[in-house]
Amino acid sequence: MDVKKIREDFPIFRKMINGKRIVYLDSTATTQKPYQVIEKIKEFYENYNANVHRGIYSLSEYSTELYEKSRENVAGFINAHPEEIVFVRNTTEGLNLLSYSFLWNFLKPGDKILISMMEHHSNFIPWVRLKHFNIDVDFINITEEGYLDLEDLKNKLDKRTKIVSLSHVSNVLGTINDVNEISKIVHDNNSIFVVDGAQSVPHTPVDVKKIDCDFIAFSGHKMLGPMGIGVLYGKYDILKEMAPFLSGGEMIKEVHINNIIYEDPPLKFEAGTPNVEGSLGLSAAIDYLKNIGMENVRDHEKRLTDYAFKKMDEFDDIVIYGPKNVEKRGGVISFNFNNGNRYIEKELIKNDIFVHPHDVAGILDSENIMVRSGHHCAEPLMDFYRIPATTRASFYIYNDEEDVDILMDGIKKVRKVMKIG
Amino acid sequence: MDVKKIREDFPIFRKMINGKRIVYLDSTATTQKPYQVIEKIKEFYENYNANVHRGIYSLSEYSTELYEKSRENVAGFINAHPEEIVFVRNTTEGLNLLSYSFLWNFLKPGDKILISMMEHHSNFIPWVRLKHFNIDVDFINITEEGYLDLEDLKNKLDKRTKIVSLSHVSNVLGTINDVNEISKIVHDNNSIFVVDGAQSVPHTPVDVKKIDCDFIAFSGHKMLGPMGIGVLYGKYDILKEMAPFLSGGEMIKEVHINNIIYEDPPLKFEAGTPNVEGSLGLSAAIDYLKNIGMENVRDHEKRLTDYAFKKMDEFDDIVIYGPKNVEKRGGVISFNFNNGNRYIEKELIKNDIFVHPHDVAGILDSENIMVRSGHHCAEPLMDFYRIPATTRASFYIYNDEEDVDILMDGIKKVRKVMKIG
Amino acid sequence: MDYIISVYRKPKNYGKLENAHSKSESNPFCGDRIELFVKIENEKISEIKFTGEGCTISIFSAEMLSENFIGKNVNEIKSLSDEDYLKLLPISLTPTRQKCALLSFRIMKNILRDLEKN
Amino acid sequence: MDYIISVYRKPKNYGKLENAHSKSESNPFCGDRIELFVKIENEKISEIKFTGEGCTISIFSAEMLSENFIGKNVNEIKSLSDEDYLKLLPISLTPTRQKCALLSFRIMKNILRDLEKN
Ligand SMILES: Cc1ncc(COP(=O)(O)O)c(C=O)c1O
Ligand SMILES: Cc1ncc(COP(=O)(O)O)c(C=O)c1O
Ligand code: FES
Ligand code: FES
Repeated sequence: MDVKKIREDFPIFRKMINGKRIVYLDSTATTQKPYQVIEKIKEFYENYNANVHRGIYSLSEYSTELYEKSRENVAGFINAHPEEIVFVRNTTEGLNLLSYSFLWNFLKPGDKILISMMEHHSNFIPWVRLKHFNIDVDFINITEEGYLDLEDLKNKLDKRTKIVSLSHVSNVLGTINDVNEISKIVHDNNSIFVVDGAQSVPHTPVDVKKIDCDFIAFSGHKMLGPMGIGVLYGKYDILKEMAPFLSGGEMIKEVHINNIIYEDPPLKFEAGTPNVEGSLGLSAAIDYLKNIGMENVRDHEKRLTDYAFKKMDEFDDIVIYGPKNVEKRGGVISFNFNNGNRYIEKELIKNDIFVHPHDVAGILDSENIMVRSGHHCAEPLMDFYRIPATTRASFYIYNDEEDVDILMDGIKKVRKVMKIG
Repeated sequence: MDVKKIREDFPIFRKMINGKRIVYLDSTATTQKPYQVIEKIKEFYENYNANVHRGIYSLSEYSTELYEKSRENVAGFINAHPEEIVFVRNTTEGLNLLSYSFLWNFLKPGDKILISMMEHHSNFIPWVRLKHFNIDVDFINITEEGYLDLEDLKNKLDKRTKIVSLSHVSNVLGTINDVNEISKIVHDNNSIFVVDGAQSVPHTPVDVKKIDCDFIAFSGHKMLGPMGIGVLYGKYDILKEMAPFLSGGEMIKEVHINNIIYEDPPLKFEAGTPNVEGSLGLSAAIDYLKNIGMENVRDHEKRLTDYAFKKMDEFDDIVIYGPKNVEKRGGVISFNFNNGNRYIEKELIKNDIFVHPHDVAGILDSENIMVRSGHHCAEPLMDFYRIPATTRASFYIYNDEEDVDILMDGIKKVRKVMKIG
Repeated sequence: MDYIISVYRKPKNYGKLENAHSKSESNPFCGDRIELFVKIENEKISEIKFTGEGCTISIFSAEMLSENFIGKNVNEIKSLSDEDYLKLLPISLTPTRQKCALLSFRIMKNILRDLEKN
Repeated sequence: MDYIISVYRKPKNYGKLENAHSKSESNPFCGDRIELFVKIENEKISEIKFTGEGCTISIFSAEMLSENFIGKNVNEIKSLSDEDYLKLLPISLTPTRQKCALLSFRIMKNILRDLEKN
């Protein structure tokens, strides 16, 4: 993989701040965009913009065709059928769609939902909120190293368990959960298996048939696509039975005062004017990724993670969260300066061991190194490790060993400025 | 207003199909985009793209600033406070947000909601669906000419009526509802007044303080902005009391297993990665409109409508729906060929009077004239007039008298091809 | 075009049939509805009529269908794909208008499918 | 920067006060929490201490606040705006880090506001 050449496709990397290039290590939050995606958006608005569906004139017909072609492209990318692809705004909306729709005609008081301690808030709050309707939510434990505890999953699965919703790849720990195995366990219990694919679909080949998950949600902006577009995949037979979520224009066959007939999936779930621009941008992003090959993306990130791990070994007071085994984790590295301890003592400022992640990020930023610091929308996980926050560096196709080296220099600077070690 | 010059700002109008320019008369469905909006999107992705909120590095700080500046711009445009501006995908999502949030902690079985016969499906289905929870929905009548029947509103308002939700401007009839007056009536009854502003905010000055509405929803793509961004304005004191709708990242202060503390409005209602691109595009669109002046936009459309009315008078078998008085209607003209009758007899093909709107649109399209045909997501209104559909031409700042003239020639062609009149 | 309009204004097979297989379906795109009446003798279509409302294309297509299919073998019709059917029509259509044209063909197919099931 | 870090590592006024007005608040941006203890005599600040956890900026700011405000008149502090306060600090900050710096100032203001109410 020729990262230098890939970087040339991304206009933002031409930018210099204080004479230095940007080292962008926050793709877990959102990715940068290649010109192929940016130009596709421009091209659409300059040539084909029109509202889709039910328009008889040529622009509208073409716009509809582009929108549905994007859907096909997305479907192919994860080995689904186009009718199983619902366009949403982002992963968060996809998961909320499920929680609301299930509440409408599937969940009953006393039913149980299982999630885990490593979930992003977006796969946490929508389910926990259902407690308001007397639906139980339980949390699958994780091990100290950051693996999902499969025994705990098995113990907590019971007759009441209607849904199990888990992240494929953790956005903090990098852990790759064994969704193929989990899918079998969950289905043996006749529960529905929802996958939060926000951190997997962009980074590794995902085949919904192989996983045999019932749903998977992901965000366009985390895979080179524009903001404002995301995807919810669902098995057609289940989508068909589900209650609509948002309602309004486009998602109906007929509307009368006393009778509303909804469209079939996926339109049933796409109320109002859709984001055609977003779908096209996402489709262009998928083309870009397919061109590289998702196996190569995964290999590249594995290699970089391995390289970074070796470099970081140098500093024995740094603790890295999540699996040590690069086969079982993605290119997300959360760490703290804390004498190598995962758990952090209170009264932090009383020692010269800990550095607040926001200070780490602030100092790295002064070197144009962009990492994220904070709870990464995974506060329950922070609670588990009894930490206020971590610093997180994450990799994508435009990062290379040089970026890791620059990060290491940045970390040295942090140590110097903060006078630790 | 110099329409020729305005048109130069819109790249799509440079396009020629069969050597002819596009006459775009479907801005009610979605508007075209000036280069100022398109370039803003490009500029963002090429220079500032990053996830907002909680990012410490400069790109993220800047992206957050841009996002919040957009919010301020939107707020100023309708005379609201920035904290009262919730970014959503479109009008449809804004109205669904309300119906779901109210269901969560405000509406009780037996409560009543009032909407009208002229509502778009997006301001119809989300409310009607609440019948499932034993919430009543009643429909305010309209007059034959297409005005809202205010006496009927007063009669139907009662103690049980918690919400009245009405369109400001009808997307079929063009009717401008007297929201200032309605607001008083509704508030005298202590009900909440929701305005569907999808067709007003883009076309006429809107001041939420003057209207004194509790909520107004509108879509960016209908006012020169990109797809995938819309706005829900709400009075802060009410927003503050409301239950969140979507939940997940960004909309919380704290999340623990047994305790979730939500953000204050507007963030409370913006779960997941927001569409920063969309907010910027919308803000650029607002700048464009402010530069023209919303009073001028309104005057221009009034003049065009008046001009079109006079021209269409020529054909006495054409019936136009909605108010005749251009002071009381927007630039949306729905019509049918039907001997001047609003109501249409069945067995249409048995006469040479009626032309199916889809045929009208199809023939006009062959002349590059883009109008919409169908039920315009207002089937209950079609039922009211006992018609299957209408043809609809709608105006915006890039349309002029020449467009109307071309439309008239197109209509002549329709008559010739279809051998009517 | 003139031809299409004249067919549309005076479709020969517009009307109902007694004691025929019939089915009514609507085009989800626009809500227009057509009802098809089909008589079959010895696996051959002996008569077709239709009623309903729709645009020029849908009525034209229904008329063409009835004119073309009378006398045809049931299996022959079953083996036709949407594309095959569209090729029978003397016009080229955008995707949306194809739906108009395919409305009567879909009803025809569904009538034959129902018969097979029983 | 060195100065900030050295203040951060050994803030002089870190600690608690008995019989003082106190308040604890967190920075919504990060969840970091600081508790401020303030003693007032004759409308003048006589003592300030603080505890809690936070980033360099927040602790540095809390220390600066306590050093600067002791001896000041209550009304003088009340009249300071956020911008005024930020100017007192010997660093320039991005909007997010301004929130860190303003945490202790906000708590101070809220303590004074509460006193006014009672
Ligand atoms: C009056 C009215 N309300 C609501 C909508 C729905 O807007 P959107 O599809 O952008 O959600 C429309 C759009 O056609 C409209 O005209
Ligand atoms: C694992 C995981 N799930 C869900 C989300 C939410 O994604 P979005 O903000 O695009 O909805 C994220 C994004 O950070 C994530 O990493
Ligand atoms: S528009 Fe209804 S069938 Fe053609
Ligand atoms: S990062 Fe928490 S106060 Fe600065």
